[in-house]
Amino acid sequence: MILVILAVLVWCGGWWLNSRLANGSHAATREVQLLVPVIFGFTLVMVWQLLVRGLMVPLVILPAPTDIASAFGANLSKLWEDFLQTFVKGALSGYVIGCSAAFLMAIVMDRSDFLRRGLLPVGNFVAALPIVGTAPILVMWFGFDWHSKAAVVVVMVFFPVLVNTVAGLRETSAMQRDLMQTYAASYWQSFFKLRLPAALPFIFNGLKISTTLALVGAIVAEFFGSPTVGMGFRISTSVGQLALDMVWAEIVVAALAGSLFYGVVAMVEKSLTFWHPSQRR
Amino acid sequence: ADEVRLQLQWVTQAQFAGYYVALDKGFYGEEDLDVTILPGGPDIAPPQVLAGGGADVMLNWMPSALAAREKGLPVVNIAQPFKTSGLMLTCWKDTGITSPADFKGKTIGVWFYGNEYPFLSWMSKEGISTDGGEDGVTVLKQGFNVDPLLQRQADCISTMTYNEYGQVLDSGVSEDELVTFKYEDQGVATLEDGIYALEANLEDPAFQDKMVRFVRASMKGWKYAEANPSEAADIVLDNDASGAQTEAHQQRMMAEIAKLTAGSNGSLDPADFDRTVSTLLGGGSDPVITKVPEGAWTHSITDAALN
Amino acid sequence: MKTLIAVLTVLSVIIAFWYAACLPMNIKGVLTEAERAGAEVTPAGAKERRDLGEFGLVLDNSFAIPATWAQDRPRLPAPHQVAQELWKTTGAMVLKGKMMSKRSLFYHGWVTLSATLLGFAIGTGLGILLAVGIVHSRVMDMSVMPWAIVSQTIPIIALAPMIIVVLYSIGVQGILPKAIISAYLSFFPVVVGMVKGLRSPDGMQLDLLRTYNASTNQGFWKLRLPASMPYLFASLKIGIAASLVGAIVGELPTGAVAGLGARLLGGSYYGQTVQIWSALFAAAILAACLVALLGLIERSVLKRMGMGA
Amino acid sequence: MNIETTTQADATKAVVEARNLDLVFPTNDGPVQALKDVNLTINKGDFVSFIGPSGCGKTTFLRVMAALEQPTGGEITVNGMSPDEARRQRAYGYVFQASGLYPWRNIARNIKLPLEIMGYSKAEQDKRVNEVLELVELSGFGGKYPWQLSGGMQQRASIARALAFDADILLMDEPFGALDEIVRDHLNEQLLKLWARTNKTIGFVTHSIPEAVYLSTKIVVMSPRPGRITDVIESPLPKERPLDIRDSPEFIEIAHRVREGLRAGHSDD
Amino acid sequence: MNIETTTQADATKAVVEARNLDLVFPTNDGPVQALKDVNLTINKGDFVSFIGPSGCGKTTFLRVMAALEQPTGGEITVNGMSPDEARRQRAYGYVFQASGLYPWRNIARNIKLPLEIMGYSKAEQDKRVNEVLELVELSGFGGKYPWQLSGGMQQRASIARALAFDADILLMDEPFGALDEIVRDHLNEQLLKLWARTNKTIGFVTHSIPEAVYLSTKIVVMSPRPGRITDVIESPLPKERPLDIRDSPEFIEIAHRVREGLRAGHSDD
Ligand SMILES: Nc1ncnc2c1ncn2[C@@H]1O[C@H](COP(=O)(O)OP(=O)(O)OP(=O)(O)O)[C@@H](O)[C@H]1O
Ligand SMILES: Nc1ncnc2c1ncn2[C@@H]1O[C@H](COP(=O)(O)OP(=O)(O)OP(=O)(O)O)[C@@H](O)[C@H]1O
Ligand SMILES: Cc1ncc(C[n+]2csc(CCO)c2C)c(N)n1
Ligand SMILES: [Mg+2]
Ligand SMILES: [Mg+2]
Repeated sequence: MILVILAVLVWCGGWWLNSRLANGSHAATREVQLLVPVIFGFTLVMVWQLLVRGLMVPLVILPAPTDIASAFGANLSKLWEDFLQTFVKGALSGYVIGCSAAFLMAIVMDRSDFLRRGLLPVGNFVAALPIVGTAPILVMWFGFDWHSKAAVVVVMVFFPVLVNTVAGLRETSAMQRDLMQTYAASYWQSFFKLRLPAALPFIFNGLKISTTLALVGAIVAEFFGSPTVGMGFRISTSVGQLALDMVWAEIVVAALAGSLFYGVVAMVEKSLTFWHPSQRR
Repeated sequence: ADEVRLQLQWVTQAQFAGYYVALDKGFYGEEDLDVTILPGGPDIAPPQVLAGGGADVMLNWMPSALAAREKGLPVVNIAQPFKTSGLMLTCWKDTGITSPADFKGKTIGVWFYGNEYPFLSWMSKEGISTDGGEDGVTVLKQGFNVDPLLQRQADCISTMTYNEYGQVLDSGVSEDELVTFKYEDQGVATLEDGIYALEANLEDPAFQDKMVRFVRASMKGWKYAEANPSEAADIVLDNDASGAQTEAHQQRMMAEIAKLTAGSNGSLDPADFDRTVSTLLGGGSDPVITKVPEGAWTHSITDAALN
Repeated sequence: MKTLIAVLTVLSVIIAFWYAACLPMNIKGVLTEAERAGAEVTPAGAKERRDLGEFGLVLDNSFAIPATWAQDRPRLPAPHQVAQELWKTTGAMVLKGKMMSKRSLFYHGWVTLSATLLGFAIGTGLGILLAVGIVHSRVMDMSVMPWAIVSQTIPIIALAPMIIVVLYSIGVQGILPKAIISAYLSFFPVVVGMVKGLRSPDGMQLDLLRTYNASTNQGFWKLRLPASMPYLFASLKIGIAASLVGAIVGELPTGAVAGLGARLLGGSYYGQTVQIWSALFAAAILAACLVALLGLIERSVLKRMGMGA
Repeated sequence: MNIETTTQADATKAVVEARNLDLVFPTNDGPVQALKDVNLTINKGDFVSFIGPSGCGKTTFLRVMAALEQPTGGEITVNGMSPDEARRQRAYGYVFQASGLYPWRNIARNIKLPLEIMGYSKAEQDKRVNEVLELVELSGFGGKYPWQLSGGMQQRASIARALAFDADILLMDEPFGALDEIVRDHLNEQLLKLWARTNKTIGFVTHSIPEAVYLSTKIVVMSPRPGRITDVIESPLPKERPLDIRDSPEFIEIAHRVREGLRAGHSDD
Repeated sequence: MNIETTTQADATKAVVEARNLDLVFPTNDGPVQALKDVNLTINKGDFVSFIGPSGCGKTTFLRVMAALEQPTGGEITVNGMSPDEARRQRAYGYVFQASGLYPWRNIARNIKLPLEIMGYSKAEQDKRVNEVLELVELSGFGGKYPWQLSGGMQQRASIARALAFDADILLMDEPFGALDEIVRDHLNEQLLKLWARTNKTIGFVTHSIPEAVYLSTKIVVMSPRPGRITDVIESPLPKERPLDIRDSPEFIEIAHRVREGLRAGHSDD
């Protein structure tokens, strides 16, 4: 009971500290902007720990953060192998293939109004397919190793990138296009000098959404068959053994990898679209 | 009536016919029980449901139940309607496999979720590594269908005599194209489909009494199903909410299941338990249980139920 | 009209390609079956064919081509097989008066839909609330937003069984656990879109209200909320599709009893590819209908607000 | 409302009093001094024009008066209180440099916006909307949405919005910038009439010298970097001003003085 | 390039010839006649101003000349060929009504844009950028991004962009709209000098009567709905024009005639 009360206190304390920081005079500095979410996360983890211990939640339902941390520490090499298999081989390769394919497709659709009209509705329809369903099919087609995981990722990221890129390539204002007309610029000249830069904010929107989809897709696909390594494999088998601390350790890896991936893409975005109003301050 | 929630470990099928029969025929009602049967699936770990209070009893394979026990969830086997194991490996004959020694260099699909331990134990008994390569087997985590075999992504896959094996045959493969290895015959069988409850609950006499009545009615259901397999299959079909099961398949499954339950009156044979434990402890590195479990089963319920 | 022709053309190309793809995809299975039935197949023996190219096999055994579109459990079912299965489990059921039978996709679709809608309502409500909080409170903006992103990097399918068990243990069951998973997937697009939308009024529009000395409340109802409408609808469309995926994922750990997810999984257990594909298409059609419905609502709302140019 | 203060302000007639006003914007590449040492008194009923090169701080000064910007130094009072207090008493009507109509409201409802916020009754709202629509010659367009109107009509609608409620002080930031000469002349006349009738105090930013001279009782010439006031010209023109007053020698003389002041500001660059 | 045609055009000196030009925009609520029966000849070296109320078709006519819009009736030739052929020979420099700089390029690289497209060498590009930046008094701002400049500076940068390459025909759509009088006067002078030096043909849209009269050899007055030419005034002013020419009687007379033409157009409404 004391622990539960403590949890409430920790929560209030964290919130109070953050209010002070966020509304204080240094709120705009980089350190504070990093510190605030970190404090929030830390508070969350503390509350979790205290509640799990205080309410004596069994390990097989929800492990405490300390349990997860020790499972994490004890299985570093396993986690690393799983990470390589699922993230590097499955998610990353699928992401690269899917995004490039979507990009090329977007250019084709951009060049042909007919294809764009025809493909966009179909694309939107296909994008609505629940991947959970495509995963068993793709595992059946592409085998148990990472190829099928990459295929699932390709399917998942393709449409968000395609739709955003197509929308982005049409984002130029009439005046900007007319300017190119008066220069009698060729298609590729106006593509590289006008439409691509103007489309970048949109393309990155798609790329950012896709980062989270990629990892989740690769993990989910492993539930439907995999070699004996991989984050999804480990999660599903550990659930069977009720080794929930290990499950959560993998989830932590997933969250770390996913957030890092997102962060990297967001940073590239920032450096390439610094000129866009949403990036200016 | 007393409420009992039973967590199955798979979707509604004839594997669980005894319980559906007991429900349908009113055997539970006769014992003044109000039983709810909760279907399972690959995403459901019955021990977890039990721990969360979502069910009062569960069906489980013993490896998984013992693992839960070691993880700090004290579940106890209170009855064991299944005497023999239905687990086996099914291989293409044209791969040249005739005995376990031929597994070297082959790809084998195995169910995980705790079911891999009998397999690992078997392989270590045979002296075959499970890390792939020339002298070992390549292990795949098999999903819950027989595609890997049919698509020839694997040379052998795990099947249950009553379910997946039938599916392989259903897809047009004839029995003489296949070679099978029953875990039972290889001496690595583990107990399947036992009834488990939480140790703490069993200390409560009222709960004990409820379980006695539950086991009694369930066994009555099982024996009825054995005697009337065709009717039992129909009852199962009526209870399948997903509408995915077919009549023919359930009929055959019931026939096979009857063979597995035949030798049991519901009471656990301690010798079977000991064999299961030794198989699990012989699983080589990274075993699912590390020591012989204490108090993992009790006869008190079955003794009372079957007088 | 132009769009219709374009879509039809693209569709027919896709379908033609699909039929063509059935040949290499299914040829091996077809040949094995044919061989069992006693036909002459080159080369003989499934094992010999295992590592051969599919296209070569198709050429060498052209008699087997029609069979690649008529297999019982094909690797890739032909379009008409999927269409037939869809009809059998929808229209035909209605004609038989068994619309809500367990073998009807209307029944399973409804099970999924109800969880989707409830989850969507929860997710949207939560998303909007969070967005309002984020826009009006710096603390929430700085602390919640990064974690909302992190939350989406967690594979929900791994958490789903645990969520269900945990909810179970506190007495929540039935449709609600599924709806919560579906809400988990749909709240994020709504937060992101709504934050963008609520922040879309420019400095001048905000300053105008300041000169009127409008309260925060008035600013919200008269400026921020109407300005956010186009953004809201854009993200609602993404959100409802995500909700549907969530409801399907949520069906798996509830025993895959009923719903489109159960059909998918059931099809997968028994190798019924045609059933998987028809359930997939049913889900996509359902999603498309929901999105279209939202589009209609959007049109009429924006029109009533005078933004439907 | 604070009747006492208002009366007192009426007595002294000083509506706006700025003393040594400074305003520095902190930006990424160092601070920008938008206003430096600005001193200005605006009396009740004045029509004050601000003129000066782009970026000299005209908009900024208007915003400071309306409490939309906080000065970093000096003092400013409006009706004897701080601009923010005056804002809370709803003393301002503000016309922004761009029209800023809400696209989801039609013209009539755009004009009603401030009335709703200030809690006017429904009947009163309708009455006032009709009045101001007539004033800016947009009667009959109340039901149209902003994007159905030309740029000039939108500007007029936004002026109507600022006139619909009884603000003592009207601040207008280049309201007629997007209009052609003929329409502009017409609206200039209308504005003068309104001002004469209501005795509002008006602050008016423009780039056009003739417009400034034609409209104002007081012309404030500003120069940039840092923004400061270089000249304040009290106009000797009578309150009644027909359009052809623009050919009178006084007019031309004032215009000349303004132009000289502007030129001086430019050469500072 | 098609040297023969160019020479021929030079001989007759008619750069633009429009005959009975019609342009109808099909819109949702019925067709809009933007240009009706427009006849106009522009000779080599002319400075033609277009003036008229908002929406009368000035921009549309400029766009037709630049082949950005297709007339629905009548004929137009540029340098003896169709506007589209002329466009492909890169005959045009166009300054749009809004500055239209690309936000992802800094000012210097914005000005380089046409040079890159037309394949100028790196060294030549740098040289020209410096020249035109000086011309519009933006030296030193080449490295800044558009949003870091005030509206007026952006306008000047877009003018510089159109001047950087050797287009025969310069089309400018209200280029000085956002500038104050002083800067405007200065740029007017600069533009006249450039025009005198290079003998370009210039089409220029403005709302300001004095500006039109000061700059042009030919003033085209237009009236709306449907957009048509109501008056074409050949200016008798000499090519050399000091700023104070604006006080000369000829100037005032032309201005008067333009104003009358405009007023007539307005009363049509
Ligand atoms: N929010 C801001 N942040 C930083 N600098 C600003 C900001 N607002 C204005 N400035 C700077 O302050 C100075 C004065 O700007 P202001 O808008 O008052 O000019 P102005 O006289 O209204 O010009 P214009 O005629 O172009 O409207 C300019 O140099 C401008 O760049
Ligand atoms: N793309 C278009 N579609 C439909 N109507 C148009 C289009 N472009 C212009 N118009 C209409 O054609 C007419 C002439 O427009 P134009 O832009 O040429 O006017 P303008 O003389 O340049 O006006 P301003 O001084 O406001 O720039 C207007 O009535 C306008 O509404
Ligand atoms: C979570 C979980 N999934 C599957 C099994 C193994 N299993 C038990 S019954 C059955 C179906 C046979 O047709 C299978 C595969 C398990 N023990 N636990
Ligand atoms: Mg300004
Ligand atoms: Mg125009």
